[in-house]
Parts: sequence; structure tokens; C-alpha cells
Amino acid sequence: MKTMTYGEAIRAGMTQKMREDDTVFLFGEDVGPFGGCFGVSAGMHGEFGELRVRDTPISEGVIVGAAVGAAATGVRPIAELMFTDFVTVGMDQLVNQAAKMRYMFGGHLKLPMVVRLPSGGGIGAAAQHSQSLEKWLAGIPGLKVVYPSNAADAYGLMLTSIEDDNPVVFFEHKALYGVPSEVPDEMERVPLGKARVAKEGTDVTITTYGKQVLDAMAAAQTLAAEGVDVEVIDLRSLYPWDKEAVLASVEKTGKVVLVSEETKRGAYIAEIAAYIAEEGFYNLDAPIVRVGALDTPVPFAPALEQTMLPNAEDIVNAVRKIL
Amino acid sequence: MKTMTYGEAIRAGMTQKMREDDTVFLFGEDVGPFGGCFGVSAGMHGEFGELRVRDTPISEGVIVGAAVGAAATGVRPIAELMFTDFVTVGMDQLVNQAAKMRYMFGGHLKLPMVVRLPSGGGIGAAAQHSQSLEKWLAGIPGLKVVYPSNAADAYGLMLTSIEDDNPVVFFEHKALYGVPSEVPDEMERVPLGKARVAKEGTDVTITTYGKQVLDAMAAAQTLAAEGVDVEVIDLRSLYPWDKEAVLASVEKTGKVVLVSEETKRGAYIAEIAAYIAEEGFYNLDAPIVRVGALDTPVPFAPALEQTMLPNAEDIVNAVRKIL
Amino acid sequence: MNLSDDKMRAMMKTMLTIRAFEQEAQNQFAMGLTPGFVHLYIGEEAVATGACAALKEDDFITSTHRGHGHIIAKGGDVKYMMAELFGEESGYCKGKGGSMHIADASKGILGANGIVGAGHNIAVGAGLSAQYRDSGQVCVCFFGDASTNQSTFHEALNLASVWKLPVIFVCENNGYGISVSQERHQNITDISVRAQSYNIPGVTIDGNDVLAVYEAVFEAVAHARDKKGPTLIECKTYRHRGHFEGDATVYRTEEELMEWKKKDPIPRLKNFLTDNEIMSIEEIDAMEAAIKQEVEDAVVFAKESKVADLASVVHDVYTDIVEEARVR
Amino acid sequence: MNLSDDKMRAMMKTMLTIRAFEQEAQNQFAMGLTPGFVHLYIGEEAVATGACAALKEDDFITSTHRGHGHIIAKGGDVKYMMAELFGEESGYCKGKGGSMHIADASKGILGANGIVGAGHNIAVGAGLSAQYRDSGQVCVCFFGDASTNQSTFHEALNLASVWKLPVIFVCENNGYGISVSQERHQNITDISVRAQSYNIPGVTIDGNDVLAVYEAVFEAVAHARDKKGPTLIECKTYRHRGHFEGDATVYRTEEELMEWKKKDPIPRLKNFLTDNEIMSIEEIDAMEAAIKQEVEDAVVFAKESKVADLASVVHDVYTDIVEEARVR
Ligand SMILES: Cc1ncc(C[n+]2csc(CCOP(=O)(O)OP(=O)(O)O)c2C)c(N)n1
Ligand SMILES: Cc1ncc(C[n+]2csc(CCOP(=O)(O)OP(=O)(O)O)c2C)c(N)n1
Ligand SMILES: [Mg+2]
Ligand SMILES: [Mg+2]
Repeated sequence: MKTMTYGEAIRAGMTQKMREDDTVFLFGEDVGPFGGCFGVSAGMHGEFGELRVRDTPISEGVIVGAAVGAAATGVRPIAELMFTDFVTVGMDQLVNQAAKMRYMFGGHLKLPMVVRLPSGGGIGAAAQHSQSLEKWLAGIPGLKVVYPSNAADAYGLMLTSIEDDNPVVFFEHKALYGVPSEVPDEMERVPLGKARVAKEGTDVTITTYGKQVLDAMAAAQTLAAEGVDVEVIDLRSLYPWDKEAVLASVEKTGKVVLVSEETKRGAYIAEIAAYIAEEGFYNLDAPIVRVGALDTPVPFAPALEQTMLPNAEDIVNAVRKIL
Repeated sequence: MKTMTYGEAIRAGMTQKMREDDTVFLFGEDVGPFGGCFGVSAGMHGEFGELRVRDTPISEGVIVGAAVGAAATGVRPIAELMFTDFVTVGMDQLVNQAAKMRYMFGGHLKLPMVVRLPSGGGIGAAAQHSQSLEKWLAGIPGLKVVYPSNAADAYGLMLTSIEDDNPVVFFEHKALYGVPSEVPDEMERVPLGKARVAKEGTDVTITTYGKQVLDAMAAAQTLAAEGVDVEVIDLRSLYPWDKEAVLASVEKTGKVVLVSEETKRGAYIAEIAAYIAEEGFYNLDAPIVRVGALDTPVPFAPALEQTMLPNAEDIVNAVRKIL
Repeated sequence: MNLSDDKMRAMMKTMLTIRAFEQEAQNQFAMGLTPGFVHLYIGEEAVATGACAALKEDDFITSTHRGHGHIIAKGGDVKYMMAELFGEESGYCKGKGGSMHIADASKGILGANGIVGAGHNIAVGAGLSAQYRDSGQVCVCFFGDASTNQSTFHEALNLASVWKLPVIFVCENNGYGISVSQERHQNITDISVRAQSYNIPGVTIDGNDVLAVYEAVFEAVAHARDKKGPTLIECKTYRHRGHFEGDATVYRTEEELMEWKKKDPIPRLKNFLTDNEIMSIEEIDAMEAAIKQEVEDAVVFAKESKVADLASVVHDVYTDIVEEARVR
Repeated sequence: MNLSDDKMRAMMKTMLTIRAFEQEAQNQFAMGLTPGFVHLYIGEEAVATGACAALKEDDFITSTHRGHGHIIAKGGDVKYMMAELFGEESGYCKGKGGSMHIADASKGILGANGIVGAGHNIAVGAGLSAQYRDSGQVCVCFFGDASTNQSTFHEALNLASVWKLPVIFVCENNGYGISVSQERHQNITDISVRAQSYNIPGVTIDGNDVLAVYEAVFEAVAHARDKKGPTLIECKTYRHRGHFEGDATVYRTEEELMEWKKKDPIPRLKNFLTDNEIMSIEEIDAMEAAIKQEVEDAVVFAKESKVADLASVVHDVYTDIVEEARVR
């Protein structure tokens, strides 16, 4: 075991694949000598050179679009958008092209590409640099979507995502980049679509992903002190997602709290809730409670931002509601 | 009472407001002399002239973006995108600008603008011209979202949407344009956020909107023949949405089927389902069943497309599941 | 010019094939046999033909909603194309794509596209891939005049220029984006001036002169293979039909159409070939008859084909996951 | 030139105010007192100042992530600006916007913007509104060199040109988009060439010469008010600080910075004013001292302010709906 930050793990995943496979390359705004706005690709330009770690102009449309055209013609590009919020200018390429080309063309094409999207709030970056927009992409047929919560998963999911023959959207939480956690010496692939039970428990299931896994674990600790035994499921992949793991846990606990940093209304966790209400209804002993951000843009002032975003306390309160 | 098609009703709503208020104007691709790709603005260029019914270049970004800038500076623009699918190239303007400007600027601004989005499948237009993407916009704080199912609502909601001081996304179903229905002689405003009980019933609640209201009514008829008394709720507005009406109906029937043409996974109806599972749980006697499109892009061949899209039969089957 | 007689005969054949295919597509649509939208290329055949004649088999093209001509010129098979228009399993896309989404990756055809301007970006990606792999391939990107106002045009040309990607941007300026004439959608006459924004070569040529198109694209391809980057080529042309079938074309005059019909690229090449004794009129007639037959056979093929098994609707979304089907 | 001495004094004052505000913003950020990102305008003051001096009060501007200078030049109050940087309720946006989102609609300031290129479109909308209302207003759109590769640049200039909208596009070419130098993000030297793509006037000027900026914008404003449409003005300039505070600027040399510091627009205007006896050095010093005081007062104001009531976080999303608050 060794310790790595989440950001380092993402870099390690990209680096390992680029060493193993020379069709893999990275491009995006300031990913080169600058090392990326959050330092995630620091040093990679030095190791791999200009052609494989390449700075683009500020043109998100063609960043994603070029990844599509490249993936369709024999290479495995990784495209970084500096902030998830900028996917607004690359949506056509991602949703109307990447996601649909294989299907529209009758299956005669594969598109091995990864689009990295640094997400989430908590750094005082305000409404246009702090969004969580999983719901836009996790519900689009043709895309796979992952969202790691820790270094080992970030590393392992990056390997798997690059190796996948379909477009994979790789969400990263900006507030996690500097957070260290343990990584095995020999990193294994983390399969897409498999959740991780972050903590076993019998009383309530908290299902979440990304940064909120940390909040959920903190909440579980608080609740443990009160004698409540919480199970925490880290989805890791939003599509495909691990229906079996979630239904099994709900069967055990009968109670579920879903957590995400998206604004609550219309968040992708509504899909999980709806699925449980459809397929696991008879195992439910209590309402399905969702915790999300308030239904507003992300405000600038830290105190306001912290009010708007969900936290461990909100999760504790949500669990208490259904005990 | 008179009879109008859905398309005529949308035109009537725009026309009435343009006569009443000379700050209202319409622009978009081919909306001028051509009358719009689906004929919705036919004749309006003749009545209002070049400045008020204006053809744009193919530049969806600036179509929406110009609406934002115009709305912020004293006029009430209506922008048409020819197909909802093209909102992919106007997402930034809609989500990062229109939806957030008021909030980011501390409330010192209003943005009275309407963006019209012709949606949905059923006309053999394939994957990039047939999408339903309500989930992208109905969950964005700062936007209001409506989706009429008939001429009277289309007319009344258009009046209200134009008069609203916030950005309103106006979804229209392409397959409804030619469908006639009754409209009162003196059209009243339809308030945003108020559902309509399309049919009263006591056994099961079908909650839906847009074209699927017609399918739901057909399903209700089939089921009535079997002695099942279905209540059909037409949401009309997706945000704000009528939580009270839905919860009240579920309280009465104890059973709910949600229907939408979006691909089922992550559809906005998941929000309605999750909300019911959270706030109306103890009134539920059966699983919440959702009916949506299959989880694929929209295929071209009519037989495939009809397989992919939800229909009345699917709704009947969904209801039967929980009887 | 470096054009062999064989090459010219091949171009004649391509142009005639496109014309015949489109006329048949028009008929079938009029009879209600092909669903959805269909955008015909009649009148613009010289562009696709001249451009693709300058390419190798493993080069790439990206196409548009008006894509039949490009696909035929790059070697697409009219049988599978026609079957796709009919929505049959034997079509290029198994009936999942239709007219606007025909592709054949094995021939470097990266797809027609229903989103105006989307091809610009995809072409840049193909060029990037070719450069990255140092494969010597190039990509020709076809697009209309009105698409040059899309966001993608700008981002694509800028990136291709600054990275010196092997992409040839071929603009088919037919004077209209649906009903909106060029002077109403942009304030320029020659779209090739836009090359200056990216400091790349830009030329305007007669798009109804297949030899001129060939020459311009040939030069641009050499430039691209030389690692000197992209070129913008504007081809002035005209579509004889409406924007899509069913369009009453109220936005243009009969005279304008007549003027352009006089400049039809097909009689023009025929005359050139006969005048220069490269082909006799009899040879051309025989060629045309054979092509008509091929296209008629394609219709028969399409009509004899069946729509795919409905269960297949959930296939082909991913390489590995098969989505849940519906039990009705 | 049609510049009165008063106007020149006012420009001096604006430039000094921007500089003083930015230096104070730098200090406060360094002390950790202002959260988030801050992008400083030091070195570029002549552009905002010269451009806004050519405007009337009811004209519009759109700004960028590097917006403080534009906002001050268009009449923004440093007190409310500083309070916004601190995230206080007394700030322009009640603490909801921060540095990147300051706006003051009452002064025609349609907002700084965190999305590179978003202002291009909004400016076109303001121009459209002005044209529609026949109000005689114009809109100045400020943006950086790197933003001219965004989709929005192209669509906005095209629409403004074809509709002859009263918009003046003012490009602040400081040679970089974050770490990427101009030659690495586009293959042109003078961005004003891009005007040719839209057949509108395009000029490149010394952006550190406030009088040159004023003159160019003045002319463009007259052109716009004359209903002749937009102009593109490229102002060559340089940012003395990093892209944002905290940027180690590894991508550029100390020499380059030093060269540009020699061309600092502020001493330049000072010299012009004293050489031409429009202001004495004492007058300028006094002006500067008063401005310093004003900015220090703004910091005091900001520090004495409080963050908004947390309950207000759910206000201001809509004009009518108040979102649900959270009970923690
Ligand atoms: C992004 C987008 N906007 C609008 C459309 C609708 N549309 C399809 S073709 C077309 C006109 C295209 O004109 P041009 O690029 O000149 O090509 P042409 O049809 O003349 O060959 C339009 C507006 C679309 N398909 N995609
Ligand atoms: C759409 C979008 N892409 C990327 C960014 C990140 N970003 C912020 S400022 C900037 C550089 C802008 O450069 P330029 O336009 O030259 O303005 P300057 O900072 O030099 O004033 C970038 C890449 C963004 N905010 N928005
Ligand atoms: Mg055209
Ligand atoms: Mg710059």
C-alpha cells in the first residue's frame, strides 16, 4: 500500500496507460507545461512531449469533437475540460455525436475516448465554475459515466475507462484533488458498473458517490455513536450502475438515503430513488430520502456556498428522519 | 369554443402577445417568410415584418445568447430553436447565462425571454432530430419549463410564458403540431406550475405531460373497459411543478404510473417519482412505475422507432402491473 | 492537369451515379416509401466527385445532412445506401440511421450528420488522429455555406490551422441555408475570405466544374500531406431541388433555378469528355444506362429487404452493454 | 482629436482607480481575505478606460473574468465592488457573484462573466435590443485574445455584422490565454484580420495608449450609432500579474514582463498630460492620493460589511419563486 492524493491517482492512471499504449494521448486547455488548472497533469508534458500532452485553444466544442473524430479513427484520446461547467459548450459533440454515432451507424464503429470533467463546489468559484451536472450525461444512452471518490478508485477507474471502447465521461471532484488515500502497490482495474460497499451496516443504506462518500462516512461515524449502524454504498459508476448492490442493501436495511452534490431537483439520484421505488418497493420500510444541494446556482461567499451545498450534518438529519 | 391545432395555438399565443406588447419579438432559423420548419410561425412575418419575425443564421449559441442580452436590456424576445436537439449548441447561454444571471448579480436584473424547443420523436427524423431532453433543463434553477399537451394549454401557457419575467423554456411536441383540440373563445392565461386533471379517477394516477397525455387518455379508455378507473394528470409545467395536485391524487388512488417520452433512465419523471417516494410514501400501495422510451438513441426506421418510444399499450401494461 | 482519361471517366461515372441515385431517392420519397427527411444533392455532384477523386481509399471524409453524393463519391455502395433510406436491416446502419446518418468506416466515411457543423469538428479529430499516427492520411470535410456561421466552423478551422492538421475544408456554397439566402445569413460573398482568420490558404472556385474542384482539392491534399496544414476551398454551386423533399422553395425564383440549370455540372463534363474525345456520347449513354440499372437494382434490393428484428432496437448502443428491451 | 482636457483628466483618474483597486485586490487576496479566484487587470487599464470614455451612460458593456477594470471604467463603485470581492451582503451581488460576476445594470454593465466568450453573445443581444428599440445605444464587448477562438466569437460577429447591430468588439490582446501564448492558440498575429470574415471594419492599435483606444472606439461608436454595424478593435496590451493570483507564470520570461512594464499605460498618460501641461505632476499626485484613500475606504467598507443572512441563499433565483431553504 502507498498513499496518493486523488489528483495524483488520476495522473498515475493516465500515465500508466500512456506508457502501456502509445495510441493514448491527452489534450485540453493548459494541460501541457502548465500541468492543468488543478495540477493534475503536472509533469506529464515533460515525460510524453508535445504531441501526447497538448494544449488546446479555448474551444471546448472542438476539444470534445476532435476527440470523437480521433477515437473513430484508431486512437484513444483523453480530453480534459477545465471545469465541468464548460461542458455546456461541448454538449453537442458529447451527446449528439459521441453518444450516438455507434448506434446511428448500425454498430460499425467504436469510440474509445475519455472526457474528464472536474466538478463540484466548495472552492469559492461561484455559479459558473462549481456545478455538478451528472444528470445531463448519466442519462444519455451511449455514454458511460464514472465518478470516483478516492485515489484507488480514481486510478483503477481511469485504467478501465481508457481501455473501454465506448465514450466514458470521467467526473472528478475538484475538492478531492488534494485528498490522500491508500492505493495498492499493484493497482487493479476497477470494473465499470460495480459499486463499492464503503462501510457495511444494517440499519440504513446511504447510497452516494464522489465527494459525498466522505460526507456519508462522516455521517455514519456520527450515527454510529448514537447506535445507528449505517451501510454506505459508493456507486463509483453512474452508468452502468450497480442496481444489484443497491437493491441488496435496501433489502437488508429497508431504508435508504441518497446523496449527491447536484441541486436536489432532477439530480441523477432521482433515478436511483425511482428505480428503488419501482423495483425494491416491497423492501422499503420508510420514505426514500434524498440529500442534495439547494435549488439555486452556487453562490460565491463561502458561508453561502456552504449553506447551499449538502454536508455530513444534512446526511445525519436525513437518516434520523427515517429511523 | 373553437378548434385549433396545437401549432396554430402556439402561433395564436405569440401573435396575441406581439399585438399587445411591442417589446415582444420572435427570431430563429427560417421562422420568417418560410414560416418555421413546422409552419408554426406561418404568416407572422407578413403581419409583423422583418424586425419582429426575423430569420437568423445557423448559430444556436448566439440565438439563445442574443435573447439573453436582449431580455436583460428591456425587451421580451422569443427565440426558436428548430429542434430541441440543437439546444446542445445553446446550452451555455441557457444554463450558465440565462438561468444564473439574476442570481449571480444579486437579483438586480430580470430576464423575460422564452426559448421554444420542438421536441420528441415519431416522425422518422432519427437520433439527432427526435430527442426529448426535459431533464437537462427542468432541473436547472433559474429556468421555468412548460410542456403543453393540447391547443388551449399551448395558447394559454404561451401568453403566461411571454409575460413572465424569468427565462421560460417552452417545449413543444412535433407530433402534436397538427393535432386539433378545443380552445375557449376568450383565452385565459394558464398559470405556470398548475397541473390539469385531464380525467378524474379513483384507482390509479397516471402523471404525465406533452404528447404522452394523449397516450395516457387512450390507455385510460382501454382500462375503463376493464373496469379500472384511472386519473390522468397533465403536469403542463415541469418547473415549477404542481406537487400538491400529484400528491393529492396519489393520496386518493395509492398508485401511480409516471410517463414521459424521455429515455427512461434519468428522465425528469424520476424527480416526480423520487418526490412521491419521499413525501407521499405512506400513501403508496404499490411500486411507482415509470414508462419511458427505451434506453437507446432514437432509431430511424418507423417500426424500430415505434418500438423504442412509449405508447398507450405500454401505459396500460404499466397500470396492470400494479392493480 | 494530372488527370488521366481513366480518372475522368471515373468522375463521369460517379457524377452520373449520384444523379441517378438522387433521382431515385426523390421518386421513392414522393411515393411515400422512404420515411423521415431527405435532402438531395442534385446539381452539386461536381463537388463531391472532384474532391473525392483527389483522395486515396484510406483517406477520410465527413459529410452532412445532404450526404448521399459524398458517400457515393468516396465509394459507398448504392445498394446499402438505398436500403438505409428505406430503413431496412440490410442498410448501412441496419435502419437505425437513415438518410442523414449513413457511414462506412471501412471506406473512411465518417458519417453524414444531422447536426449542421458537427462534421467540422469530427474532421479535425480525424486529421488529428492521422497526424498523431503519422499515417499520411488526410480528411476532407464537406459542409454548406450556412454551416460556416456555426460555432464549429470557427473552432475547427482555428485548431486545424494552429496544429497544422491534414484537413481540407470543402464548402459547398449553394447560396442557401434552407430558406435563408447567403446575403441574409452572412455579410460576405466569398466564404473563402474566412481562411484569413486562420492564416491558411483559401480559394473560391466554380463548384460546378468537376475538374476545377479536383485540381483545387488535389493541391490542398498535397499541402496537407506535406504537413503544411489545412486549406479552405469554397465551391459555388446550387441545389436544383428544395432544401428537403417537400420544400416548395418559395424563397427563390424560377429564373434563378433556370440560370443554374444551364450550368448543370453533368452536361458540362459530358461535353468536355466528348469535345476532347475522352469518351464518346455512346459510351456515356451506355455508362448511364448501366448506372440506372444499378440504382434500380438497389431499389429492388431495398424493397426486398426487411426491417430489422424489433428486438435489435436495443443493440449497438455500446460495444458491450445491451440495453433492456421492452416487453409489450 | 476631440478630447477635452477634462476628459483626459477623467481618463487619468479612471486608470489610477483601476490600478489602485487592483493592487488592493491583490493585497487582500494575498492575505487570504477574498475567496475564490481573482484575475487582475494591472497593465491593461488603457483599454477599458479609453473604450468607456467613448460611451454614454446608458450605453452597455459586457465584460469578462478579468472584469474589474471594465466595471470601474463604466462607472462601477469601488466600494460595492470591493465588498463583492469579500463576499459581503453590501457587495454588488450581495456576495452571490464574487469577482467574476460583478454587474450593475443601472450603469449598463451587463456583467463580468466566468465563461470565456459568453459576453460576445450577450453583447449582441444588447445591440439587438438597442436596434429593436431604436434607442441609439451601443454596446462595447470586451474580451481577451484567447476568447477569439471560442465558438461565440464567430457567431456573435457574424450576426452583428449581418444585422448591422451597434456593437463594438474590443479585443484585449495580452498575448496569453492562461499559459498558452497567442502563437500557440492561433495562427495569426493581428486578431483584427478576423473582421474580414464578417466584412466589418477591423483595426489593431496600441492598447497601452489610452488616447488611441479612445479614438478608435469613438469612431466605431459613431459608425454603430449611424446604423452601419459593428467594428472589431484589437488592442495589444499585457497583463503584469499572472493569469490569476497564485499563478507562478512559468510560461513567460521576466524579460518579456520587463519590456512591457516599460510600456505601462499609466506613466505614459501621466507623461502626456504633464508634457502637454494638461495636468501638473502635483495634481496627478493629489488625484492618486485621493484615489488611494477611496480604495482604502472601500476595503474598510468591505471589511465592516457582513455576509448576507444565510437564509438569503435561496433568494434571487427567480423574480417570483423563492426556493425551499434547508433546515439544518
Ligand atoms: C445545429 C443545427 N441547426 C439547424 C439545423 C437545421 N438545418 C438542417 S440543414 C440546414 C441548412 C444548412 O444549410 P447549409 O449548411 O448551407 O447546407 P445545405 O443544406 O445548403 O446543403 C438547417 C438550418 C441542424 N440540422 N442543425
Ligand atoms: C468556456 C471557458 N473555457 C475555459 C475557461 C477557463 N479560462 C478562464 S480565463 C481563460 C483564459 C482567457 O484568456 P483570454 O481570453 O486571452 O483573456 P485573459 O485572461 O488573457 O484576459 C481560461 C482558459 C473558462 N472560464 N470558460
Ligand atoms: Mg447551403
Ligand atoms: Mg489573453
